Amino acid sequence: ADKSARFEARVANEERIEPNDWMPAAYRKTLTRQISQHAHSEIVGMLPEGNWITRAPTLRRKAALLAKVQDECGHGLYLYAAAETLGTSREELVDQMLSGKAKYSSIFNYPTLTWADIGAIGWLVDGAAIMNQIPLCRCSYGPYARAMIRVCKEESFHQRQGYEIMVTLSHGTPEQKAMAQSALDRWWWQCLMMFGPPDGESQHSDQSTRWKIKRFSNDELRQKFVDATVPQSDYLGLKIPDADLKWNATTGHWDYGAIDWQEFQDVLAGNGPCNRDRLAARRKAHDDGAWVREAATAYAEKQRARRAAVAA
Amino acid sequence: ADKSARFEARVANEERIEPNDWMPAAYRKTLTRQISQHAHSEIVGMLPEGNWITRAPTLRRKAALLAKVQDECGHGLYLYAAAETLGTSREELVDQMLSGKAKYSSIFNYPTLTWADIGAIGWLVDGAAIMNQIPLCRCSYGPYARAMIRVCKEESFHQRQGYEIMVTLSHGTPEQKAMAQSALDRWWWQCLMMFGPPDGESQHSDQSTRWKIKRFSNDELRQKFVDATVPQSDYLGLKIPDADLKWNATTGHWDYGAIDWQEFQDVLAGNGPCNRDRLAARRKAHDDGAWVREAATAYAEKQRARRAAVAA
Amino acid sequence: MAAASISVTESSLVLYALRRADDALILGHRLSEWCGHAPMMEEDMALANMGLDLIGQARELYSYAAKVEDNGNDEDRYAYLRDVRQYRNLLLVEQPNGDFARTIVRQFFYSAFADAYWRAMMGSEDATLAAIAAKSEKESAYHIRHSSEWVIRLGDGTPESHRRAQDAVDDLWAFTGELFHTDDSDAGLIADRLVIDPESLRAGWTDTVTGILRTATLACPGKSWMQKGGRSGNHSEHLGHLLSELQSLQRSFPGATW
Amino acid sequence: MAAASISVTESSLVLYALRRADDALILGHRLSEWCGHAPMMEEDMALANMGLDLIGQARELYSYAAKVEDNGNDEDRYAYLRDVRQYRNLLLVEQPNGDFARTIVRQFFYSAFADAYWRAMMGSEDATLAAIAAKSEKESAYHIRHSSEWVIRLGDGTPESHRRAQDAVDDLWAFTGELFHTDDSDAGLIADRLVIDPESLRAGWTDTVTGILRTATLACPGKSWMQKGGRSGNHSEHLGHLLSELQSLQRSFPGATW
Repeated sequence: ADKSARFEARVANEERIEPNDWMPAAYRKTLTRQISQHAHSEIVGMLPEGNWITRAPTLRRKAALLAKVQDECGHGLYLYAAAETLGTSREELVDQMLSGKAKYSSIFNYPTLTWADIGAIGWLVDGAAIMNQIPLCRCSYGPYARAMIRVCKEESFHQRQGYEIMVTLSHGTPEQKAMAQSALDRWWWQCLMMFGPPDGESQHSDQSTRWKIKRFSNDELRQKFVDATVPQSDYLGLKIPDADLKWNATTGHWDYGAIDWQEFQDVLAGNGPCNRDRLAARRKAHDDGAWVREAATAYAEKQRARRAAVAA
Repeated sequence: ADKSARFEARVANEERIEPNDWMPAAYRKTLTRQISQHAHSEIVGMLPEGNWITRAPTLRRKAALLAKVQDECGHGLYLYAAAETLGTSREELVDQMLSGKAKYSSIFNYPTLTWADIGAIGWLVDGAAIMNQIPLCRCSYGPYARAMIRVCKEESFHQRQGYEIMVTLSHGTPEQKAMAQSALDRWWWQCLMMFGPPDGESQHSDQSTRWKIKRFSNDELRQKFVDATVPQSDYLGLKIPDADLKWNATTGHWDYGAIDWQEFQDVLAGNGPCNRDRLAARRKAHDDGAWVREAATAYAEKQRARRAAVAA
Repeated sequence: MAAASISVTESSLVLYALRRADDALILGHRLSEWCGHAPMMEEDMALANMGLDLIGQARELYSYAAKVEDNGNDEDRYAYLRDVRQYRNLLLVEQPNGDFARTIVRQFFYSAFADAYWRAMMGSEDATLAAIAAKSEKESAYHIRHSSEWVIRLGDGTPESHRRAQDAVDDLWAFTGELFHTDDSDAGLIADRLVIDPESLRAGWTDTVTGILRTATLACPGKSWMQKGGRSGNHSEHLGHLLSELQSLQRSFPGATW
Repeated sequence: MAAASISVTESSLVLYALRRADDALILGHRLSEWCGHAPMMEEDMALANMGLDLIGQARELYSYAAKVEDNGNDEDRYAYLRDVRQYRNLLLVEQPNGDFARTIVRQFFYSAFADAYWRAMMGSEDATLAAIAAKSEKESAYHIRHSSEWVIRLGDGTPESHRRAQDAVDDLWAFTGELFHTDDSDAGLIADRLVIDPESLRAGWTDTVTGILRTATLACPGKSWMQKGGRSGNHSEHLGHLLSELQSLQRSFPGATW
């Protein structure tokens, strides 16, 4: 109880909790779930964009996209490392994802149909992710906060790249502009859902807020995203697919239409267009790679034995 | 000895030998080797052309190519059936091919690089095959002779189709014409080699000729092919890649340059551009299909057992 | 003529013909990918046969669409010069071949529909569609027979073949709902009796499928979430790769004749 | 500008730069195919890293070729608007990824050459090539180290990994002779000391390769038949499929800017 009070006081005082510090079991569990889910999202998130690496339309775009997807893998790696500081191994966490027990962001259960989707993902998905993640740079758990600082830096670079693709397309041929509009149409509502259920229906928010894991409500962040994105969309000359979208002079915000939360629940339940494909692709990579990981382990053990023999 | 004399007399008299007739062991062995090799060639020959089915440039061409490759599979099937009448099972023959023990025509160890190669294969490879096969329609072994009649009929249809592709390309854009010329350049000499080593260096010819399996020498057939093909090439406006090619008014034939028999030997020894790929593709199909064949067998056995149980 | 995509004026009838043509072409293309790689030579023959039938159906339907659209398009322009968002096929038929079980189950689900569909469409008041249906019905009767026999063999074969067949059924089931989907564009055609209402085929399809699956000792997934989107160009990621292969020559040699 | 192929005036120097650029692009593209599908996340990173280095090298070499050719071409026109017969890369680099062992052995054979090659090319009398070499040499040093380590791990790992690694060595060996091939077009450049004679690297390459294979307990195939043809556009059937994917957008949207 003493420990608990001290922990709460430190958190309230904006101190960072570090791996060896005492922490409540629920805090450890919440963070392990959140960080690993975030890591899974980075790894699964490689797939929709990876789908266009081999077809990127210029060498500059090809290199940038490959580098971006590589960055996502890197994010995954250091998020797993951050999660491991809480006592669960990466292997175990990955198994939870492969078995379908652990979730990843539902946004990656939508397909990338055209090159414009790569632009839209950078612009909108990364944009929404950054909105969610910037507050996490001040998360009470030190390793997560530090990982987020690095992630956010790279994500904003990706976001600018994605937006630049959209600029090029929307100033391009009529076909390219139509491609860009179609991508915005298909990704817009899904991005609004990335901020999670409306305030009040969110399960973990209260405690997470007290623990300084969460600093803004889902709806606050969603509004920030809409406000930031509408002028960008105007600049592109693209139309956000929401008839109810309008400027509210009273609140100083953009009002937006009703979100189809049924779709959100459906995709979460495994029924998105790509849930099966995504898990199948990750499982295949894992299964096909088993012999390689075994070989690496076997070799490392042989080397250890050889060194031991020399030392003896 | 009596049987042997009667067999030789029947053959000399142009009678057909049928599966249940007595025949010398060497005759059986020679025919089994030749027919199965021919069957293997049809099956492996599906691969270079199959390589373009998914990329055929019009739906009409796509359908024609798919039908053609299917015909080749059909040829393979009834050639295996003809070989089986000599006492070796298709399974055993196929295993000999997959293990590399039995040969197939070396021509299929060259790659199909462009769509024009599909035209060139039909025109030249099928053309050469027909030259080789028409005399086999009168082969002393009945099942082989009858199979050849059907094969030749379909092959000449394929040959005309291939030539028509070449006509279209050589009357097309400069790029298409260049594509057609390149295909002719790459396939010409290989087709001349399809008739086998020069007379005198051919191993099995004498006995095969006596047994009415072979009716023309390699060089005779090769000359027929050259004589038939030169005017076709002229019509296409393409240049046969042989500086020594010229009309010989004395013989009434086209003289052609020296064939690089070293290349022939190299490819036969397994060093053609595609030997490894071809065998690997056939082995993969065989291995990947093992569980399907096992399932079919298991199901057939269950059905037999069920019928037996009902009957009992 | 360039290698850029064409534009299509999708009247209800044109759209209807293109949707069915795209089904047939994409499934035919998938089957043709097996050619030379099938588990036995008899299946090289059979899969090619079905592929040829389907490509033939596609050609007739495209030609009819071209005639109705009357805008200078033809079978090859539809097939080779529309991009992924202009393709209108069912999600089911664009799913990758996978192993032989998956190819067979995909064919079975599609053919169980197509066979009844073409039979019903023989009564269309559109003479061309009725004629295409009469020809296609004969072909699809073979497709459903061949694929059913294999579903039974695989389901009731070995433990491995059973597992593979059941996986295929489970994975592809979600794409079968789209077979019965209609939209506003279809409604007028149905009212005019130019085309049938696919809903009328649902009970028969379900009977066929549950019957064969039962014989095959395979579990039928029952009511569950159904994917859709192909009819309006919202495809899976698989179709784009298929098209980059299918269209590569026409896209690389603008204006050439083949 | 259409989506048709460009024509290239292949002076010796342009051809030389294109050949090396094509090597780097095609191998980089192959490596990029792994992204998201590697046996472990660390290898997703490493293969992407090498792919990025190679694509970077390709871009510099293409840009140099464009400058020398001075004919309105640029890196993207070379990469996206030449057909399979215009590509000049080694057969080795276009071979499919296969399993991880095959990808690693392909990388090892190539990098064992490239590392020594770029080091030697730093002495080129062509300032641009020397500068590209200086940058590339640093990258290839990592490639040879990384791929060697894996060859050893796989060869001396488990019986399965040993078998897979040996298969890869045996199958890819025939493509290593082309690394040292030169033709008339190269001869003048070698005489002018603009480029090195690859023959001078053969002994070193053989030492590196036999040494690593020995450590990896893998058998070195020794003298045998060597394939060639890539340098003059006579490729395997694999390259065409790769290009139909790589070039699909540029071919489908003639004249667009991306």
